[in-house]
Parts: sequence; structure tokens; C-alpha cells
Amino acid sequence: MKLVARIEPGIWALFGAGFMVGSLLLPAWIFVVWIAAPLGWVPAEALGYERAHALAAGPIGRLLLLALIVLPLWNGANHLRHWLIDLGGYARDGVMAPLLYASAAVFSVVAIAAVVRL
Amino acid sequence: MEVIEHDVIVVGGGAAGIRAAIAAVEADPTISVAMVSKVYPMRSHTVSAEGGAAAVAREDDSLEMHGYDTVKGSDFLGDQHVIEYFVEEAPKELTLLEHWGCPWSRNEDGTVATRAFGGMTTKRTWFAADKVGFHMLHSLFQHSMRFERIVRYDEQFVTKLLVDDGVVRGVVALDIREGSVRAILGRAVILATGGAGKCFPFTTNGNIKTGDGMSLAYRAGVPLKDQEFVQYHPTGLPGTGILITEATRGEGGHLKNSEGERFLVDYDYGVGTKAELGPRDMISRAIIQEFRAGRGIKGPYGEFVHLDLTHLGEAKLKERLPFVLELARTYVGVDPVTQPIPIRPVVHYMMGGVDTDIDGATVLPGLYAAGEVACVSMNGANRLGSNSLTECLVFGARSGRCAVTFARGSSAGNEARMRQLAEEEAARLDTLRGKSKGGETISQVRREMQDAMEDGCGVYREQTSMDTACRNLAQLKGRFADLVLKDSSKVFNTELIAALELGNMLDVAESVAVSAAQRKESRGAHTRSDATTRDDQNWLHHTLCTFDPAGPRIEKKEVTLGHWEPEERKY
Amino acid sequence: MARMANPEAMQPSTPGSTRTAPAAMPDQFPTGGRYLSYMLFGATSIFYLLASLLILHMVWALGTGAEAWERVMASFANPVYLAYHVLAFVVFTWAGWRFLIKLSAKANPPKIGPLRRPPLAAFPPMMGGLWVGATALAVIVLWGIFP
Amino acid sequence: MSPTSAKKTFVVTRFDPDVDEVPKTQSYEIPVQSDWKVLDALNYIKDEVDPTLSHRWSCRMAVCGSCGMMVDGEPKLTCKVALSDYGDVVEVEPLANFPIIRDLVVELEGFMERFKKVKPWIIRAKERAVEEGTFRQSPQELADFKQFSMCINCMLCYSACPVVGNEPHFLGPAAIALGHRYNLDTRDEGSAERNQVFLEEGGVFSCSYANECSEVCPKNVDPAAAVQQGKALSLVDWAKGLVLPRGGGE
Ligand SMILES: Cc1cc2nc3c(=O)[nH]c(=O)nc-3n(C[C@H](O)[C@H](O)[C@H](O)COP(=O)(O)OP(=O)(O)OC[C@H]3O[C@@H](n4cnc5c(N)ncnc54)[C@H](O)[C@@H]3O)c2cc1C
Ligand code: SF4
Ligand code: F3S
Ligand code: FES
Repeated sequence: MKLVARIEPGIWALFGAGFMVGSLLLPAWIFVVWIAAPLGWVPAEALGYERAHALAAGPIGRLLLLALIVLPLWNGANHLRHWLIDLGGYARDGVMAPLLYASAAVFSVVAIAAVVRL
Repeated sequence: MEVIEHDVIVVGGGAAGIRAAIAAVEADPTISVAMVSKVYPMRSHTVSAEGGAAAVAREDDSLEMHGYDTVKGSDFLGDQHVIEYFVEEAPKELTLLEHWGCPWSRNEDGTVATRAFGGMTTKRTWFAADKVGFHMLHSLFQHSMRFERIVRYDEQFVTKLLVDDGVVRGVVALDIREGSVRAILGRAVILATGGAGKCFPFTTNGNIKTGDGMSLAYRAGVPLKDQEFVQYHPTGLPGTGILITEATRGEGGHLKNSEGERFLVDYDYGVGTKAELGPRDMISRAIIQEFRAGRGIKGPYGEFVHLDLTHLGEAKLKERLPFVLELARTYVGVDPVTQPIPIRPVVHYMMGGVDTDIDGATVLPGLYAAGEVACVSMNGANRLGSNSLTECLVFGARSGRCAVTFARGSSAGNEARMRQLAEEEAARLDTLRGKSKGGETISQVRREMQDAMEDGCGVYREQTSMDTACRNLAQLKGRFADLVLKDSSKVFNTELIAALELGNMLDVAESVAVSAAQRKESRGAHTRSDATTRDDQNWLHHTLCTFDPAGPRIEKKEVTLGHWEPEERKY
Repeated sequence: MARMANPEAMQPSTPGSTRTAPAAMPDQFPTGGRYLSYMLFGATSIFYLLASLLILHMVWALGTGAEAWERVMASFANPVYLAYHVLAFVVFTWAGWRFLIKLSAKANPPKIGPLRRPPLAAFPPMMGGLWVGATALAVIVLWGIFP
Repeated sequence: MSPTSAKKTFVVTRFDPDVDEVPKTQSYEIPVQSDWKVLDALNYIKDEVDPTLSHRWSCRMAVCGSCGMMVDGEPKLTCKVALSDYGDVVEVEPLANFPIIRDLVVELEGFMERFKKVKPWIIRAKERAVEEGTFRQSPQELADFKQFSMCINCMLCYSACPVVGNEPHFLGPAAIALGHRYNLDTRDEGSAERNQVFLEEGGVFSCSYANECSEVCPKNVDPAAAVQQGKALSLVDWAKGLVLPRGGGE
């Protein structure tokens, strides 16, 4: 628990950044990539492999994608932890907090790998 | 019975009490101070003071002017050596408070801003918008928390002073939460328990201002001084008595009667060109005169006049008087930006109190008093607005230091004897708690006491009404013995507290009425319709009122004059 | 009667001298009054986690090759996915509004170092503008219009 | 000649630890006046109907902070809220999230401890002497912290905050607001000390920005703003600590 308290400020910073990125970019992302594209409203080549890879593999693309994965991840982990406490889970926080943060850390590493191997 | 020992005991956690406690621990790095208060310190009624605290700050001001204004305001009944010391210390004390974090309002250049106040020649009232008492109290309290040697006893009600061999040795305190009683022993005791406005039905004072400290001292044989001088504040809200600060007039507000006339300008009430900036006693009388002339406005709680701030503009009201906006909107449903506020004179402040010298020392060795509970004689027959917060600091600090000096030279006293006295007191409280035999209720006796005070000791007084009040109060004291109490629980028994407070108020009320009935002149706040002028020949002296089982005893005490000669009080 | 609070909530380090009744949570908590939107806001955390993992999944596929990528993209046409994403769109837009417009402004101290915060009233239009701008740019890029 | 009166019923929490296992409720039907606050009704009950009812109050002008209670489920200053805003049956309970001492009286010592923890006083490397006069502070610098100094310690915010009820060590909105108030004061040099407290377990980062504290605050202190700003400013100190580890240890 001591360790969690010690790193909490940093996690809060990631949480805030996650909200920033999530709020600013995710509605657009969801709308275009996950609603409009599957419905066929978006020109096929726009999100086809060629263009998608070209966009993603550039330095800006990699950074943005990393931010889009990692920041909402920590946002979710931190926010979910507090939500569970609100639901009466304070006694379980000693387990939940390390679990959530460790998972977030693991997936963050995976995300870095995913972006690097583009 | 738990017996606790400290060096100095401060009873009260208002401005005066906290300042005294801080001064005491700062005066001696080895000393421990008990601060006993019946409410958490930040609830003390200092919190409600709105307008400001006076001290010379500007180039165009001087100690001489502040001194003269105060002496004249007191109608020459203030002791001049006390007033001289007060005006000298005032700027230092307010500066200290600034260092301790008080958020005083500022001028553009970052210096502390000052505003005009009634009876003051120039702008010398320091302010923090219109929540001055609140900010001062919280700054003081928060600052006091850093001193580990100030040990707080919160929500402990002091019911008795422990006196042995003619020296005060401590207090008996009822732990309100537990219902248990403990003896807190110390080599000096400072009373800082505030005023007693609750003796009256319409007052700016909160529920806790029940004159406890006055009664404690009085019962221990210490005289109460100048009790007849009760200040009516001209601008209270009808019904609740909630204060609309004098700063409203300092910032330029106008008083108007039912005809819409600025009566302080249109008629001669002795305030001259000062008009709304005249002193409180005069303006309160003017309002009553307006009522009598048929120019009052009738409302559900009797007559009132208007306090008009509409010409000051919303911006200024928001910056300087935000609390007034909140109070008027919440408690009378009036928006001062566009509508005048209904106001009437209400009881505000006790000029009198426990008789002390300039050190705060009483005639009982080891007992000190400071703040509104005390009468160090700087306010005389009428206090100037904004002098009393500063008084709490100046004389709180001085009594704190003097109490330490006294404590150093004093022995601890006989603990067994103290324990025995405390046990007797505990037994008395046990009998009172849930006392089921009796025919009188607290609320009924309290109401009748308040009505007796209003009828007998109002803004205008006369012999017959004051004598009636004295008789009624003596009778009510008898009825107090026949009180019935229903709550026998030990935990947080507020009925027991109310009964104890009522007993204290009856002591104070009686001393006020008896002191008033014997002063056969008009001076300051004591205005008689049957003796309308001031009479320096016969009455330029303080009144001392001493407890006697047979009824209060009245004596005289000399006024200390100085380089300001008594003259007619005109503005 | 409301749910009990943590038995130690607002207890002093040594319990008081008399027995106390345990603290209760406010009556309306967790789903009454304004608490409802607060608790729903907390629930958005799950959407954040899912979105993050899904994007990770996409990026992994993009790194694997064209075929994997096309397969992932095709899977989004599943009606369950579509329904979920319509909901997610609403959730993220609402959470964005609460965070950007309602809550974020006053979290800025009046000064950080020598920098003074713009007046609070300026934040909602500022944040709103930023939001619209970022959204427009993202749509243009993802839609294939630019670059 | 008092304003018109009508009848209302008050359902009040009663708890006497000498007798009661758990709190119960008691109903009082009393005549009320149209201009009364909720507190006036409680005082009427105390004075005329049932003197065993216990509650705290003093100033009756919304500044001493002692009369906070739950009125129809929401934390309110009972001397400030008009009875006319409520229906014929009004529920009055002690403040939520606090242990109950008796009836409507709650345990405040927990707050007093938290309050002291944030060192709510001016801290300076070297005290200024009286002779040096007052500090200079511009109206703008004053305005930066003034709002956070308006707290009357009424505890309504603690009663509304879900974290206070769930996390026993949380400092809580008012204590943090008051610590932050000193951090923002130009006369103060103690923010590093206070931020250490903010960074501990139960400090600012326990807050999940429910914002309820600010919604119910009767003095517009906006403690939620103070807590979030406290996070931002103590984060800076935290980050510095990563780069330059502090000597000493825990
Ligand atoms: C509404 C209002 C506005 C005012 N405005 C101004 C102003 O603008 N300028 C100005 O200069 N003055 C003003 N005054 C006057 C001034 O505020 C008071 O005179 C001053 O605050 C008194 O402070 P105190 O420390 O003596 O007492 P208080 O602040 O009243 O404190 C009394 C303390 O004693 C404790 N106590 C009392 N009895 C007992 C007991 N039996 N056992 C244990 N503890 C006890 C209480 O708990 C409390 O802590 C105003 C007064 C009022 C009512
Ligand atoms: S921040 Fe507001 S609600 Fe909380 S204690 Fe202070 S004044 Fe009361
Ligand atoms: S309600 Fe509680 S969670 Fe934070 S914003 Fe206020 S302290
Ligand atoms: S009685 Fe003082 S705040 Fe309500």
C-alpha cells in the first residue's frame, strides 16, 4: 500500500492526461473508425492497410497511438480503482490497486512493443 | 474526579482568549496553558463581527486622535491611561495578526486598507471585507494550533472558579460530551468568556453569549463594573436581531424614515455633519425618536427604519459588503442592491463587565479578565464600533503576559481542598441534571427575563421601569430554583447547559438593572427620559456591583482622567 | 436508512470518550441526486479501459500485416460491436463534456510558477474550441481527406 | 403580530448512547412561522416540546458553522435554509459520514486532527518583526487565496463527499482547502511541508473529484477546486523529489 501511495501522484498525472487525450480524440476516433468505417461511410482506402500503416508508422503516428493506448489505460485503471472504493470496496483496495496498476503497467509495455514493431 | 494541572488557564476561545493564550506561551517557554471553551474556539461569537478593527495606520491619523475619539465616544467615562495604552498597542497587535495570516483587505499598493467607522475622525478601521471577526478568529485559532503548549479543552463548560485562601487556583469544568466534571488547576485564570447579549430578547449576539464569565467572577466576589452601559446597535434586522454592520454606513449608506427622509441630516440628533457616521448610542436614540414621531415603518416585529445602500452600486457592495448582501437576502428577503434594508436598534455589546485594572487583574489575586467579559474601562459609557476587536487583542495579550508573571510567583495551592470543592460542584450539577421536581421551564423564565430587560433597560430608561425590572429579576431568580429539567442523560446534555446559562444570565441581568436604576443621569448608552443630561458633578465615576446573597451591592469607583478634559459630547 | 459508512470514517485516532453511533453515508449515495452522474462518470473508466485495449489490439494487428489488419477492421461491422460503439460514443462525449467543460478549469492553480491562469470564465470556450478543433482534425485525417 | 403560522412535522434522529443501541427517529408536529429557518423549528421543539433534544447552534447567521445537519437528506446549515423550501414533513438527521455522539450532534475530533495535520498557519523561515510593519500583498494576490480562507468549518462538505465516508484516512475537502489557502498566501513559505502531507496516503490524491463538497458548501469556498489545485502543486513537489531524492527516509 505504501508503494501505491508513493506512486499515486504520477498515476494521477497519467490519469489527467488520459482524460485530456480521451476527451479530445476518442469521440472522433470512435465515430470514424468504429462506427462510420464499418458502416461503409468512409472511403475504403482511407483506413486501408497502406494508408493506415503509413500514417501510424511515422514518428507522430507512433507517439499519438502510444498516447491513445497508454494514457486511457492508466486513466481507466485509476478511475476504476476509485469507483470500486466508492462502491464500498475500500477493504479490497489493498489487492485491487496493485492489481489494476500492475495490469496497466504490463499493457503499457505491450503497447510500446506494438508501436515499435509497426 | 479527574484533576488536571496547568500553569495558566484561559477560559474562552474567542479573540481575547486565544490572544491571551498565545501571549502566555510566548512569554515563557516552559509554561503550559489550558484553553477551556464551551464551544470549539472557531464557533466563538467573535466569528460574527463584521465591520472592522481600529488602529492608527494612515499618515493623516495619530494616536492622539484615536485616543480623543475613544475618550469622547466613552462620554468621558473611559479611563484615560487605559485608552492611551490601547491606542499605542493597537497598530502593533493588528500588524501581528497580519503576520499571522489575517487576510486584511488591501489598497492597490499592497498596504492594508482602512475604512470609516462611527465616531472615528478618520479612516482607521482595518477590515477583511465584512467578515472581520470571522477572519481574525480563524487566523488566531489556526495560528494557535502551532503551539503544543496550548492544550485545548473544547466543549467544556466552566461552572465555577476554585478559590482557596483568597487566591484563585483553577476552575471546575463540565465536559459537555461526557457529562463528567473535572478540576483544572492553575496558578492564574484568565476569563475571556465574552458578553451577555442573550439577557435581552433582540440582540446581535449568538446563543452562547450568556455572561458566564461575569457570573463566575461575580459569584467569587469580584465586582462587575459599569453594567448599566449596554450598547444598542442601530442597525439590526427586526425579528432575528442579526447585525447589519456599521461598515454599511462607513461605506456611505443612508438611514431613512417612512417619509424617505435622511433623518440624521434633516433633524437635529446631535450627530451634526457626521450624520450616519455618528456614534451608536446617538443613532439608536435617533431611530427611537423617529418611531415616536410616527415616522417609523410598521412590520411584523414592531417598527423599523430603512438602511439604504442602493446608491453605492452593486460592484462596491460585492467587494466591500458581500456578507451584508448574503444576510439581507437570506434573512429578510431583501436585495440591498435594489432595495433598502429594514433595521432597528438591537442589543449588541456590554460596555461593563468584570472590574479589572490595566493588566486585566481583578481584585481576586490570580484572576484576570479580558475582552468583552472584562471592563478594563476603555469603553466607558459607549464603545466606538471597531474598538472592541482590537481591545480583545491588546488586553488579551497584556493579561496573558501578566498572568504568567503572577503564576511564576504563586504556589500551586492545596490540591485536596480543590478536589473537595470540585466534588461539591459536581454534586450540585448532578442534582440539577434531570431535576424532575419543579414548576418552571427554562424557556419561560428566560423569556420573562428578556422581556424584563427590554422593558426596563432599553434604549430609553426611567426610574419606574428600571425599578420594576429589578423587582422582576429578583423574583425570577427565586423561580430559577424551582426549574424542572427533563433530560437526565449524561451525554451532551444541552438542557443542563441551558439551565446553567440561564442562571448566569439572571446574575448579569440583575446587575445591569440594579446598576442602571441607581445612575441618575444620562451618559452614553445609559439614557434616561427622566434625567436627560450628563451630570459630571455627581456621576463622573464608575459603578461597581458586588454579589451579596441579599441582593447586589452598589459602590462607586473613580474615573482616571488625563489630558482630555470632559466637555459636552457633540459631533 | 442509508448505507453505513466505513466504521472508521471521521473517527479521531483515539475514539471519543463516549460510545458513538456509526457514521452513515449520505442518503442519496450512490445513485440519487447528483451522485448518479458522479457514479456514471466513474463507470466510464471501464469504457476507457476497453477502448485502450481495443486500440492496442488494432495497432498489434497493423504491425502484423495487411491481412490481420483487414480482419480486425472487418470485425467492427458486427452489430454487437456497432451497438456498443454507439453507446461508447455517447459515453465519451458526455465524459469529455464533464471533464473538459465542467471540471477541468478550476483544477488549475491561480499561478504555476510565474504563469497566471486565464480567468475561469475563459476556460469553457477555450476548452470547447480545443475540443472542436481536435475533433475536426482527427476526423479529417481518419476520413482520408488529409494528408 | 408574528407572521402567519402553519403546522409541519419534523422527523428527527434521536440517539442517546446511555439508552439506545442504534439511532431511531422521533416525529414532532409543531406550529411554524412562515419566516422560520429549519433551526428555528428545532429550537422551538427544544424549548416548548421536548427539552431532551440535543443539537449544536450559536450564531444563527450562517457564520459560526455549528448547526450543520442533514435536512431531507442533504447537508445544510439549518440556520440558513428556509423552512418554506420544504414540505409538510421535514427529515432532520445528524451530518452523514460522522460518528454520532447524541441526537443531532456529531463527533468533530476527527476533523480537528486532520485540520491540524495540514499546518494551517503561516510558516516562515524567519519570522517578521512587528517593527518591520505589515507585509505588502496586492489585491490580486489576496484574491488568489481569499476564497479558500472563507471556510467556516461547518463540515457540510465532509458529509457530502463519498470518499470521506469510504476512506477513513482521507484529510477531506475543508482541511485541504485550508492548507491550500496557506500555500497560496504570498506571506507563507511552508508549502513544501504541507505538500508532504498532501502527498501522504489519505492526502489530496484520495479525492476522486466528486465535486459534491463544492456543491453543498454554504460559503462558496469551492474546496473541490482547492483539492485539485493541491494535486497539481504537490505533484510538482513530488516530481522534484524524484529527481532530487529527499534525505532522511520516511
Ligand atoms: C454581530 C456582532 C458584530 C460585531 N462587530 C464588531 C466589529 O465590527 N468591530 C468590533 O471591534 N467589534 C465588533 N463586535 C464586538 C466584538 O466582536 C466582541 O466584543 C468580541 O468578539 C468579543 O470577543 P471575546 O473574545 O471577548 O468573546 P467571544 O468571542 O464571545 O468568546 C467567548 C468565549 O468564551 C467561551 N465561554 C463562554 N462561557 C464559557 C463557559 N462558561 N465555559 C467555558 N467557556 C466559555 C466561549 O466558548 C467562547 O470561546 C461585534 C459583536 C457582534 C455580536
Ligand atoms: S469548505 Fe465549505 S462546506 Fe466545507 S467546512 Fe468549509 S465552509 Fe463548510
Ligand atoms: S466531494 Fe470529495 S472526492 Fe474530492 S472533490 Fe470534493 S473532496
Ligand atoms: S448557528 Fe452558526 S452557522 Fe448556523
